[in-house]
Amino acid sequence: MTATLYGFCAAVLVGLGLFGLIVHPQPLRKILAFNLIGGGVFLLFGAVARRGAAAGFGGDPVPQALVITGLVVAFAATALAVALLLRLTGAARQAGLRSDG
Amino acid sequence: MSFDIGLTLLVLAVAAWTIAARETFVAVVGFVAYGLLLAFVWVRLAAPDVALTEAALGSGLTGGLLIGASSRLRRSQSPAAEEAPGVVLKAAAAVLSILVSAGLAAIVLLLPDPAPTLAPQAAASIAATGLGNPVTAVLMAYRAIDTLLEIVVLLLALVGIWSLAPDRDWGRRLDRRGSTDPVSVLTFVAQLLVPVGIIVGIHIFWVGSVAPGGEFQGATILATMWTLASMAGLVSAAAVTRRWLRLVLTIGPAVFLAIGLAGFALAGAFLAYPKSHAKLMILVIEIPVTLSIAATLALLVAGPPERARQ
Amino acid sequence: MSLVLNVLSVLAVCAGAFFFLAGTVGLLRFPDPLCRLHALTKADNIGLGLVVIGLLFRAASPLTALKHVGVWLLVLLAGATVTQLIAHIARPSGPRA
Amino acid sequence: MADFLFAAAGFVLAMVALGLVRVLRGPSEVDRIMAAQLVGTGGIAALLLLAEATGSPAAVDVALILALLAAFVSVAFVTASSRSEVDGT
Repeated sequence: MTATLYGFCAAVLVGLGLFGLIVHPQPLRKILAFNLIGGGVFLLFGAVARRGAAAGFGGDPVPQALVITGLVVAFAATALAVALLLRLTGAARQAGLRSDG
Repeated sequence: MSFDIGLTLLVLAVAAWTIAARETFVAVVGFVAYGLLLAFVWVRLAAPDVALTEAALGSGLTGGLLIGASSRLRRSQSPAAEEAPGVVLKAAAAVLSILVSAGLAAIVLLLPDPAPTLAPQAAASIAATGLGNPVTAVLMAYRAIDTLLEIVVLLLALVGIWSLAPDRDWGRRLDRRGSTDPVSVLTFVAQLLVPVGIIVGIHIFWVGSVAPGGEFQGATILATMWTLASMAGLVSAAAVTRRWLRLVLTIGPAVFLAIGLAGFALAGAFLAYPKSHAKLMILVIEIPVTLSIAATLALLVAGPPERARQ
Repeated sequence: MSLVLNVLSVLAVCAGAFFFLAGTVGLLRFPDPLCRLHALTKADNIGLGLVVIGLLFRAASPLTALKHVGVWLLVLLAGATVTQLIAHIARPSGPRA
Repeated sequence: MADFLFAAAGFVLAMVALGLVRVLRGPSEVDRIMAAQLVGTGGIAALLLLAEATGSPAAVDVALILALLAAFVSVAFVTASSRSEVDGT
């Protein structure tokens, strides 16, 4: 029951993130929205893991381990995206406005 | 149950507001709160290991990264780049998002009832390794190859970030949030927190073999402490060309790979551990891996080397 | 004996919850940022402290108790320093000497 | 007793939700960051209560991490904004 509830939560989160990803013009907001989608997908994994509780564990440890690696990789991807974005705006500023670097 | 319903509504409200907020900074603060609430959700879903990871990453490094980025972008944002999408596009996006959500919700409802589970196999790998924490057993034994590849992915992301540095800045010291801040309270808090944080990080890493915790959580805390120390100007940033830095970054995957290859000789398969020494070998892998992950995460936050901004 | 401990625990947790209520009300109702900072520190330090004390009456092991106290001390440290840092920004002229 | 602790956790979490309104309304960035700090503290208290109510000791570790990192985001905010002052507008 708890798993189903949070499964619904995950479904709505993915929808919200998708909406933000399409609608927002600023790249940083797109990165945030993408992370929201990621959170929803991880939560879906969590719901599935909770349903798979067996062998004396509160949840299936395999999806849980996948989510842990996923969280760290999602962070790395976010950091890469932010670095790209900052470099891009830096280059745009130097090209467009007068350079005061 | 009502607690869970309230928590769900809270998570959704914060997420909606992260999307709807007009200012980027507000959205970033909302996203940090969202990470905190997700840690709650993971506790409720009986996934304490994930809750630890989410708490360490979501309320620490991710928040710092995004706040830094939003404050730098605000100074250099050209208003022309912000054309709002039309009503038609918004409506289409809303319809698409609702369809996707409905589809996922239907999938959640239609999940097979005796839920398929890999827990018995994971339990078997616990027995084989002598570890007490099923998630660590999965990460280090049952699906060790995923973990190895993930660490390589982290390094690749770092290489990607470093490759963004202009040629003239390569080899300079990383411009961390320098010690230009004269407010000495910052130095004080960093001096107190960093040692405590290192102890907590090592503790979380160490209990990972028997209780929730492990190398990712511990490494994230260590990386946050490093970032905090450099934000306060306690440690000076290293140039990315330094040999010791490269060594710390690569020693984890190198040891992991070496022991994995040794598995062919010792136990007959890649990443297989000999039965008698499984726990010891996992520990031998985990220590350098933790150091490497911590260094990689901290450098990911630091970004590409660039000139000091004066 | 355990009844007394339970009662003490309930009292302390209730008092802590009250301080969180007070802090939140202050955060919402007080007129300017520095007043709100004041409300915030009350909630931080006393509310959490009382909750921790309440839970200490029920602590299963010394390590758990130590962790609870550690959590409180860390939050005290963070609250004391961060509010000061933030107050520097909230008041553009900086602190009065 | 567990029910009481559960209810207390829910109450503190509700206070956190109200505090989020301040993050929403602002008006200044300082208000937002401060409210985020309160959200963190309330979250820590709720987690400790939840850990005791449901008997999951790992939640105490989660609270410990949150307490350790409570200062981090605010420090990042302060350094970022003092940097933007140094850089000039």
